[in-house]
Amino acid sequence: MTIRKPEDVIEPFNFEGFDSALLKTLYLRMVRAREFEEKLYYLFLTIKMPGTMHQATGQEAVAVGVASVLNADDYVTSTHRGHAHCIAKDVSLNSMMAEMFAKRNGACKGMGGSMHLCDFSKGMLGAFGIVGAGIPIATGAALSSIVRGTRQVAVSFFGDGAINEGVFHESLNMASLWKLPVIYVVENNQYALSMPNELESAVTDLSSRGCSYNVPGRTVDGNNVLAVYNAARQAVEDARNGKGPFLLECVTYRVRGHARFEQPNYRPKEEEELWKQYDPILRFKQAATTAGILSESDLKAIDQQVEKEIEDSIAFAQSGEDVGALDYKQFIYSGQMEGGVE
Amino acid sequence: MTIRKPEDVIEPFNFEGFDSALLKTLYLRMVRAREFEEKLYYLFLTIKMPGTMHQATGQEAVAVGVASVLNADDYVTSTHRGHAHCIAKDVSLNSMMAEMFAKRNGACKGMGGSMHLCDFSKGMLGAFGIVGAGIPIATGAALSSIVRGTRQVAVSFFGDGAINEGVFHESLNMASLWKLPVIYVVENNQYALSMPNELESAVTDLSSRGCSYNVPGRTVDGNNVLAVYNAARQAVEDARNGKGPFLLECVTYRVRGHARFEQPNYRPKEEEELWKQYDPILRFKQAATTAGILSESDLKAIDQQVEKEIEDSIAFAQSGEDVGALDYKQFIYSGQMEGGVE
Amino acid sequence: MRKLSLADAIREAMIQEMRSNSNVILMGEDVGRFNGAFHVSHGMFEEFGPKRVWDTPISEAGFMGMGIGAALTGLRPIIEFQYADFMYCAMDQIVNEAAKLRLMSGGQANVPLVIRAPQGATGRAAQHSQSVEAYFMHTPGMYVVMPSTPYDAKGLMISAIRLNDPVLVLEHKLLYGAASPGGGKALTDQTISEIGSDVPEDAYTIPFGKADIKRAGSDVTIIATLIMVHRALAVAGELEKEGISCEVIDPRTLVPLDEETILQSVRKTNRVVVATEDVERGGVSAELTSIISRKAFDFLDAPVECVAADNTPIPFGPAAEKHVIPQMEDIRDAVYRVLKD
Amino acid sequence: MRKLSLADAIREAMIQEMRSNSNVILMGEDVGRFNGAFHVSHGMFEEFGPKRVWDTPISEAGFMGMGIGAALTGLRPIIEFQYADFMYCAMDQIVNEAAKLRLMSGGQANVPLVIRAPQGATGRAAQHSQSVEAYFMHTPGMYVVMPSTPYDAKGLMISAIRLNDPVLVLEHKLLYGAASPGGGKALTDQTISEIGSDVPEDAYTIPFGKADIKRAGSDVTIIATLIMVHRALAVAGELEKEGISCEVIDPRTLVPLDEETILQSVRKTNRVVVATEDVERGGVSAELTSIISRKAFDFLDAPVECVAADNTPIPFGPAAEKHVIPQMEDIRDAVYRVLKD
Ligand SMILES: Cc1ncc(C[n+]2csc(CCOP(=O)(O)OP(=O)(O)O)c2C)c(N)n1
Ligand SMILES: Cc1ncc(C[n+]2csc(CCOP(=O)(O)OP(=O)(O)O)c2C)c(N)n1
Ligand SMILES: [Mg+2]
Ligand SMILES: [Mg+2]
Repeated sequence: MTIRKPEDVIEPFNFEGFDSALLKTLYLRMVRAREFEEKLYYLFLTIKMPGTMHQATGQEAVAVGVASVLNADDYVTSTHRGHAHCIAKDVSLNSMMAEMFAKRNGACKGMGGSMHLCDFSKGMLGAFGIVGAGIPIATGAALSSIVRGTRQVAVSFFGDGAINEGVFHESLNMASLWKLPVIYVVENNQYALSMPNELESAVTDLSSRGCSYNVPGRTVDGNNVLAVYNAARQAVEDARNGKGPFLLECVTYRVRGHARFEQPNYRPKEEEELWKQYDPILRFKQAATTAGILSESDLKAIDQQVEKEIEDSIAFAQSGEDVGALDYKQFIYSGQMEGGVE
Repeated sequence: MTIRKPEDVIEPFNFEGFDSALLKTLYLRMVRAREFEEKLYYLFLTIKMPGTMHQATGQEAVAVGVASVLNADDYVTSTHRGHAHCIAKDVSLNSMMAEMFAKRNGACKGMGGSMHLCDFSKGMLGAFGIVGAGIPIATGAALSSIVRGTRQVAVSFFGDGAINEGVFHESLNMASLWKLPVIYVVENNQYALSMPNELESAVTDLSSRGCSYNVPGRTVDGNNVLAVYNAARQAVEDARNGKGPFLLECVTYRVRGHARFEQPNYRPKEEEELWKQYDPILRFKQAATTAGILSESDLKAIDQQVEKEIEDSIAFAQSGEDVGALDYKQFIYSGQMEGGVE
Repeated sequence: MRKLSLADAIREAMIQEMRSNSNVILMGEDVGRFNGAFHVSHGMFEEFGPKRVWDTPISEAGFMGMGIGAALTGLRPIIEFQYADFMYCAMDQIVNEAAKLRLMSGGQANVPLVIRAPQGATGRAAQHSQSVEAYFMHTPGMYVVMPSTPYDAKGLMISAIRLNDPVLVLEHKLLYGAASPGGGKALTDQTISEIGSDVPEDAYTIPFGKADIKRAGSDVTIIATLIMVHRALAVAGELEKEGISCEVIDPRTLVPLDEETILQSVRKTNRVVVATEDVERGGVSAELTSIISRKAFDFLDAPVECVAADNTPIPFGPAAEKHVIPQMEDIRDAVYRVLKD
Repeated sequence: MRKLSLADAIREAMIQEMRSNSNVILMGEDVGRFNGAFHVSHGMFEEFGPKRVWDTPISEAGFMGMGIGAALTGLRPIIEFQYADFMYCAMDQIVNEAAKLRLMSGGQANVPLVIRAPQGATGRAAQHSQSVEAYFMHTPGMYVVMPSTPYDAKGLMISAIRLNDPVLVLEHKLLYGAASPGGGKALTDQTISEIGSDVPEDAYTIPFGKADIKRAGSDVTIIATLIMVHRALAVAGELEKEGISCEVIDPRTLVPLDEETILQSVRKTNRVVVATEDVERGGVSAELTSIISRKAFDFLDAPVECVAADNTPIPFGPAAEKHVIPQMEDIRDAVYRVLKD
């Protein structure tokens, strides 16, 4: 099995059960994620930006479809390619943009940057720069939910490359043993840096890889936000009701290079061009307008809203103070005991 | 699924294809392993022995059945419970016993002890004290065989507890991707220290756990040396012919405590007593004599030979010099460049 | 007061905190039904049940990461590694995640996590004998605690559980003490002195970063951790008869380190021996020597003497292990050397 | 002679050894078809093919262990970690197996293994910026090599490949140099001086344990590694104008360490600055300070000055990273301080 073609994966849009408010939210989040990153791409090209970034362009339906079924206090762990997950979990664009600029008003006070974005008030426990590292951490958040009896669910997003890290195996076994409420979402964008699926994974049907731990799984069209949403909703509902973990594979495609400026010359241009035609935002737009559920002007209004949000976020970021040389000192240790001073 | 009962696992003895010379060898190796450890048990009780040891009493058919299909230059990695694997791979009792006594004439010059027994001249790359550590190392030995074009096969022995270490997952994926000649032998003695299978593994049918990597597997009666031998022979032949890795589960039972003197009070005495009745040596003896393939006197001769070998090994060990305080200094680095002096 | 073994003291600290705070949980291999490989968690599974005491599979990176996830979301996990040597299996989660999350998140992440691990050489060769403190002392974002007595162990453990940062508590196998209900499981070193085994019943904390002067003296300062504290005290007792007065300081926490107490002593005695069980090169003794040599430069009458393990994986043979690991005579000789000029 | 970048020099070393010895292989993430994340292995997959250059899945512990198994059975693997930070994922295999196998087996195990990893802070925050040498300096059984120039890099790399022991070669990302065919992939620091970029075409070895005096001087000894060598040289150049003569020593290998060259210099200058990028507490600077303070006790006119990273995970914000990582002014100030009294 080589790189999957869109026609092997796509599912038709089925609007049953989606009202227009929800559809607008899904669209809004996808566009936010897209425009946030495209703006960053432009910024990295034109001004001196600190650090690096990995774009999820073309993959937005995965983050948005999954996170949109979660409660505000459900948990998410993310990856080096984490902007879309944050945005889908309603982390503010302002704080994210300011973090990209390494400003004090950034989400992580300028201490983490793109690869460590998080917002604990939104249940976003962190983008992890170590591939796979978030998998056991999300699993632990699910265990915590069980111990505290809160019925919260945890979601771990990770890539097709990350699935070959040992912690995936260890985590799924424990989650299954203890029926933890955790959804493992493997965002299969078909490449791990330069490595196509079939060179990295002996079994490329990634949703079946819970078989070793009795974790059920399912593969969905990751460029169809409704398909992702429905699959995630079922998995989350089951997990919340004590049925244990689930492995959801969302097949998508990494349209850009691995990281800022990286040219993916290890794959055919035609493949890229083909997949671009199955862009998740494009498809959603077409389906929703064709079905007459959302109007061009609905979408346009959202586009404009997002455009303004992004501009505002840049203004917010630029108004922030640069991280100071000594800022970091306050964040190394809390030095505090529970409930107050030591 | 709880602890497996013998009757769920046992396979009848089928002597087809085994001549009496081979049968004698199998018996000899099993008895050697048994008596070596039982003697050690006695020694640990009666004299001051250094270190500790983990007995494979009752599990000898696994080590012997598998290792007996290997060529002398095939590779084996073992575990903390490694005496039987060494003996099955023809490591000398003398050198092993001397190692247990921490003597200079020991297999590892008294530097390793029970948990690090090895003999590179026999392809025994090491018992590893870190659970699971030998799994990728055997996989690398198989890769090496491919690169050098030697058609050697590697076998990794490990326990039902070790299967939950991340390196199991990482190794099987790579072995399958690259069709490496490696056999993963999970010696399922049903406990990892105090933990019975069903508390440690979400899927207790351990031979099926290659499913995530497209590694075929099979479960056999691990207390039937012929069943183990036949299954291993097929797997090794396939691997040698380029068909890739195999996962062989041998179900057996850890008759003794986890380590020297440990009392397994976390499991019912009846369970132990029941399994003792299915002792692999006992069963082999009964079957072979009943079938008239080996005579009582054949077996007796071997028993006597082993008794003498063990006594000799103790004499050998006791004749060795104790490890000196500074011996270790010569083993930290080679400091040598390939092919000679730096 | 009651005499408790160090294992008992740690257990009592864990139990008291688990009783008073339902967010405290214990996870690790065989910590539950089996009571722990060294019986430190004896009776805890029975009292708290499987939702508070988690018997894990052999998946160190996995359960370490789960401990972090649990800590981030309101629990206060205690993670036991069966031997400190196995921490390397979870090194990424400890070093890259647990220790760095607070900073990377700009202070959002709270990581109230205790890692407990028994260490020290006891005849079990290279993979079951290591002293790992230097690796973690060099890992900013976590605390490193080394209790040498039952009294210290209880107070430091309670502090560790209550702190909102990752804390590594390293326990020396030979200090667990025979009074533990594990009986024969708990190992004991013959040279262990008796100090500090009186342990108050109520919960109490010992602040991090406060060294303890285990014995006052005036001629030489011996800084020691874990079992070396006891060896140093034994040596000090002997040397007293020869008219040599040793001050024995136990930093108790390596991170944070109580530099002031150490430097004060050095300014008084002008001579220092550092005794630790970890490997010398790049080890704790080097760090302490560096601090003292730089910050008490004008007060040293002789070079600091490092007594630490030789730079080798720990060999199996008893005579070799004994040579590699510092013994009383090594400390005594170092004191003689440091007093020579 | 040809000028090569450091990346080019390392590649040339690997290629020459792979041509002359069919047992040498390269493994790691994206090292093959992609030519390596920093293009260090450019063209090697094309030349040697998939049986010699292995593109691995993201399974650090797994492929590290496989490298060990390959080394034990006749190959001489070079294992690349994409960033040194990811070595923690394979820490057990490195520390408990690779480094200990020779000793545990009583000398039977031959472990001819090279681990290569790029390190150093380049604006990528806490998980892509670390300097890991101290962890491995503290791990007996392996060598630790830090090449600061293309000339050193080629010679040390060839020695590393030919040695029958595990060798860790740490490469600083900012030293790879723009001449690499990776073009924009290779990062360069503006302060890098030009020394040593002349690299002989033929294969040559540089013995381990021989420090290199990168600049001779008489007033103060600066011991530096990797990029700090270049910062120290730049500082030395400036200070010369003020009449201060700095000797800059690059140990090149931390294990084994050339104590003699270092101590000789200290006996001459009587003043020492140590400059390394790793975290100060328990770091390489502490080890060097300890050795010098003990073994050149009578020759020091001032305390050793440690210039090292602050004790923190590396923060993202550029001003903060710059403050944490030693810069030229930090080295210069340390020289002034050490010359003060
Ligand atoms: C432990 C670890 N190994 C390697 C890397 C380097 N790295 C960063 S992203 C990446 C590819 C990840 O692929 P995948 O999981 O499919 O995620 P994607 O980039 O496709 O979103 C690699 C190799 C890392 N960050 N962490
Ligand atoms: C990485 C690691 N974790 C934990 C241990 C402690 N330990 C040694 S043996 C063992 C149980 C192993 O169980 P299994 O793999 O089933 O092997 P068995 O003892 O049954 O032969 C444990 C937990 C270890 N040695 N290494
Ligand atoms: Mg991917
Ligand atoms: Mg077992």
